[in-house]
Amino acid sequence: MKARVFVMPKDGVLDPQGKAIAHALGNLGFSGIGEVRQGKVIELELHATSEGEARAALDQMCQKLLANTVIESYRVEIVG
Amino acid sequence: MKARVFVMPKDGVLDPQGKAIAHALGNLGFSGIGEVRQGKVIELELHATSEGEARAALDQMCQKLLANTVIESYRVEIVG
Amino acid sequence: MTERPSSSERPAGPALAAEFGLSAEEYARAVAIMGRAPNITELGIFSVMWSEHCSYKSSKNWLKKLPTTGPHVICGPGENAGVIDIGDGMAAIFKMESHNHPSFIEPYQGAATGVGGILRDVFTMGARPIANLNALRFGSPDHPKTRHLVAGVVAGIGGYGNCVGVPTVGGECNFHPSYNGNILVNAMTVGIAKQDRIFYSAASGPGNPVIYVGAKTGRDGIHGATMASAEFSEDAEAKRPTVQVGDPFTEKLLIEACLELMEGDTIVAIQDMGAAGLTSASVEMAGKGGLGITLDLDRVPMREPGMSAYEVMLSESQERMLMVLKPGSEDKARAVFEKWELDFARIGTITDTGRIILTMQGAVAADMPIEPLVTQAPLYDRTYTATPARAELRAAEVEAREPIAALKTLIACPDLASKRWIWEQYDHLVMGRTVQRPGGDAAVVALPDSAKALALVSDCTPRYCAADPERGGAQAVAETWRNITAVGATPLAITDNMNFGNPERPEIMGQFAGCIAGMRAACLALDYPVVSGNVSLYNETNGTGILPTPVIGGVGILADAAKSVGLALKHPGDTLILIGETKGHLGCSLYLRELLGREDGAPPPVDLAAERRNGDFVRAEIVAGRIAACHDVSDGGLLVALAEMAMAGGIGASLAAPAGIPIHGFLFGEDQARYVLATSAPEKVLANAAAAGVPALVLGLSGGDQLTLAGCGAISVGELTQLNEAWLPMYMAGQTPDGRR
Amino acid sequence: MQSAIIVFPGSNREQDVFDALQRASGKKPLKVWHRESQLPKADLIVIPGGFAYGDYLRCGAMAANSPIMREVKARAAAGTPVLGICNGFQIITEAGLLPGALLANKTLKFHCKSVHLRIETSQTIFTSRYQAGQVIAVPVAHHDGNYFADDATLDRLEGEGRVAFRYCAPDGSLDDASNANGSARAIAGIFNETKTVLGLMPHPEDATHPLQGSLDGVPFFAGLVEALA
Ligand SMILES: Nc1ncnc2c1ncn2[C@@H]1O[C@H](COP(=O)(O)OP(=O)(O)O)[C@@H](O)[C@H]1O
Ligand SMILES: [Mg+2]
Repeated sequence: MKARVFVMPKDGVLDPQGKAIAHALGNLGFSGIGEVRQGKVIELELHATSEGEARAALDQMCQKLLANTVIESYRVEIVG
Repeated sequence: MKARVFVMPKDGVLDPQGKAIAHALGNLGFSGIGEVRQGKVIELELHATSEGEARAALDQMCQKLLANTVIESYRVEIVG
Repeated sequence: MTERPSSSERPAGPALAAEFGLSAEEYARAVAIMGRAPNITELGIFSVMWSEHCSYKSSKNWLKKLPTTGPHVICGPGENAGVIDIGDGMAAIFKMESHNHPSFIEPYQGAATGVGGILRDVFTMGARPIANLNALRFGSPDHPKTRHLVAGVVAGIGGYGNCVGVPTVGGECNFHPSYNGNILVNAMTVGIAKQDRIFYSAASGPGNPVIYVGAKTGRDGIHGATMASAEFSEDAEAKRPTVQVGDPFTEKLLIEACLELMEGDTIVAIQDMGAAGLTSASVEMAGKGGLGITLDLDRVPMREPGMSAYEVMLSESQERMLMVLKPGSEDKARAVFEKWELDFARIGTITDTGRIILTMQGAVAADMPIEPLVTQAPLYDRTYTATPARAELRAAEVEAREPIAALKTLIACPDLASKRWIWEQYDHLVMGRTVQRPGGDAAVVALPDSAKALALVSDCTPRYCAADPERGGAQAVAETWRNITAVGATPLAITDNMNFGNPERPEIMGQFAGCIAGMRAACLALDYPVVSGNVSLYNETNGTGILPTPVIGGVGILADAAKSVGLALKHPGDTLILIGETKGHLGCSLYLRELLGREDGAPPPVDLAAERRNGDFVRAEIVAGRIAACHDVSDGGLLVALAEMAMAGGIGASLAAPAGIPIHGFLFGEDQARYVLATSAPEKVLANAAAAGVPALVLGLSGGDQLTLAGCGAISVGELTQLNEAWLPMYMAGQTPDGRR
Repeated sequence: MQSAIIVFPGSNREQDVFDALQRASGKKPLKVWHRESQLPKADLIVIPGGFAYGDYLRCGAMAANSPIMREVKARAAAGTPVLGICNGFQIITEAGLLPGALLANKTLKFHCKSVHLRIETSQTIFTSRYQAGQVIAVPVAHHDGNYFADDATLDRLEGEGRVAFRYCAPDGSLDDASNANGSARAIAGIFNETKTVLGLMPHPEDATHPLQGSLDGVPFFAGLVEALA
């Protein structure tokens, strides 16, 4: 099974990368750019017999390793 | 308009982070993990009158700044 | 997305050979050696082994002229890195290498993998790397690509060096339009080893296992070695291979694993897989031992499925090494690499056949004789025309500008502006032994468990080399010698990185030949041999060559690390003494270029006898403890040198006006073999100078918070510092110092 | 004092702190490879600087999940002092021994330089040889040293006297320019509740020898040796 995990900075947590991107886009002449946030996406193949099983495992992976819930939130997507 | 840009290492390009994550997940006892690739996701608000206009602008942004097309590929998603 | 030509399906032949960079004559020679047309894998092997990068076919005849021996040389050019004796049974092992083309295409990864590659050349010989340096040359700051390239290259060097935990202690960074389409990224690594624990690359013992360790092989950088040997054209973008990505974490593990294994007695020979990867590693190891080798390519750890023999042999995946082990030591070695979680695979055997035989999926993928592959590599005596001599420029022919205003311009110009923005991105302190940090003349790194230290520097003045290659070559060597002397160390040996344009053009070969002649003279006069180096040719874009840039990396030694001095003025009231003769030579000076927009005239002559006499005197005074601060006089001349000493120490100085020569020549001339000393014992220093026949002139005293020039006004050290520090950060932030974009 | 330095794949300042501890205590610290199942008895556990696991994914995240960290946490809970320097701070924070997180520097760049730190308390085993309010000069070398915690946590840290060091100007005042990585409230190092665990980004170990240009880290290690002798 293939899955995607999105890890984003939580609201209220500073996102210097996002800010830098917004700034750089402005400098490049792109106007009308609002808030920019940068996060991570992790694509992985995993062995699971059902989507439910996969989701449970992915949730565990996020809690233990992939996200730091002090500063980040995560979302899991099963691709197929 | 809100959009999401996904930037991933191109196929065939070494992804040391993905490799390390796969390894760490294995050490944590998650079995059956196949290939892992890590990329970036950039969420942004932009001003555009149509989806087409937004896509054209985002494509420019990716080419110029958000992706390093020598080693990365990108994909754009309009969220709404 | 796969534009890669599926070369495995292409018929090998003259057309493909040409595409691989072999000339018709070279292809014919390959066919003669094989006695048949080589297949694609064999052709690939010929093409990389005979590329400029691996064969040195245009430069070899010239490199032979460099002095490579001396009482402390343990191993000169020919191995992965040079080795010198630093006493107490210890050796310093070092080399410099270019990653110019890859860094232009992908600055972060290009520079990062450059650092990784040179580290491997050093630890493959058994040395623990203790310092990195980097010599960078970018195009004009106004060129649209420059900012992006600086940002990427610096981040890449830092990203790799910081992670592996080797301090990046020095380097240089210049800007010139000749590098607009072809930047230079030269990286140097210095390591130390016990003299009885040095490892070489010549295989021995037919039957011994050939072991692959490190990272897996992917389709990275196939034909990188031939890319480094071809001129850039605008369509380079389309041709580029999969860019190599560095993995400094794996490199760190590889360093630790290799050094751990090297403590035991298991390795016969070891060699990194650098440019041309498994091909050059296996051919060179077997070739140097006069032996043969068989490799079972199915056993090579691969990152991607479906790789052909051609791809496996030409891959430039990073962080890989090839070893020949003693019989029966495989298990011991495997345990070490497994501890460090690295791939370890026996992929072949050393044989006595003199042939390299590759098998894959049960078939022979290549079978070729090694000896002719190495000894019959093409060698060119390329025609050259000497660079025409330029007229000397007398100071009286050069417009005099108001000195303080001129100083303000110079101190803030791209070449002289502080490079703090760069070196603060490099961990220059890890390992805890950095005694003189970046920003001075030479870096000083203390040796573990010893009072000694090494002094390290890289230098070159390309505008001198372009104007007069012979003087420029000598000057580059002399300046590194002087920088090492200025911290109180004794210069021992150099490595070099010869960056030039297209050698098929006679004027470029003329530059090469001239620089070699100058380097040779300086090395001989200063007892300062070349122990390793690298050549990078075809640094051209659309027919425009770079300035000839023979970068010199120098290594010296201090018996007592605590005796080293820096350039920072230490206390008020010290006497400032200029050592060396000043004629006011303004030809090719930065004053001429930055204030008057001219780059004409001959560069300053290099009097090697004076160089040696003055340097030996300065070093002796430093070691005797009489010198509080010392700085050599180079780019920008005397007033810039004094300003740099004042800024570093946060202490001003007041200087008397000179007599006898035009003041702009005195203050901004770039005469060689000069130093400024700060001392509280001026009588003794002056007496010793007189006794040694060394010209010495009292300039004035340190103190206050201004740099004051009798009759010409003053400037505060704070203002100088502000000007000197502002340029690079402002530039990188996309601004000009007056706030405009 | 016997100290143990935990070495992860990618640690790179273990020798720096080894040397500093040896100079201060006269005793060689133990280096413990992260896969050793037994953590030897020690008066002080040190997690050194570096790039454990390449700092891939998130600085310190993979090392924090390493089995030996369970043992370190157990020792810390039982009162054994733990010191995390730089990458070590990131690791013990990821492991939950300290609150908050370390984000990328506000410049988004690695920086290596000397900084000034203000000692916020002298009432701990790590800072007893300093005076509160004293300013010391030590190096930093990191890319992700921007300390973050929510306001409630920051208030609690301050209320409980758990801020160890702040980045400051040479005169001890706080300003944006001195807080180069952008840390919340200029925090450079924090303690756990019992002040037996310290995490800090700067490198006092690289200011303990005359050739290193500053000796301001000497009291740090001397104080530890005195407290844990
Ligand atoms: N300009 C030079 N001066 C002296 N020695 C050189 C020079 N260029 C290359 N060499 C030597 O030739 C050998 C091959 O160099 P190179 O191909 O760069 O080595 P590697 O493949 O190990 O990186 C090395 O021993 C190197 O020191
Ligand atoms: Mg090599």
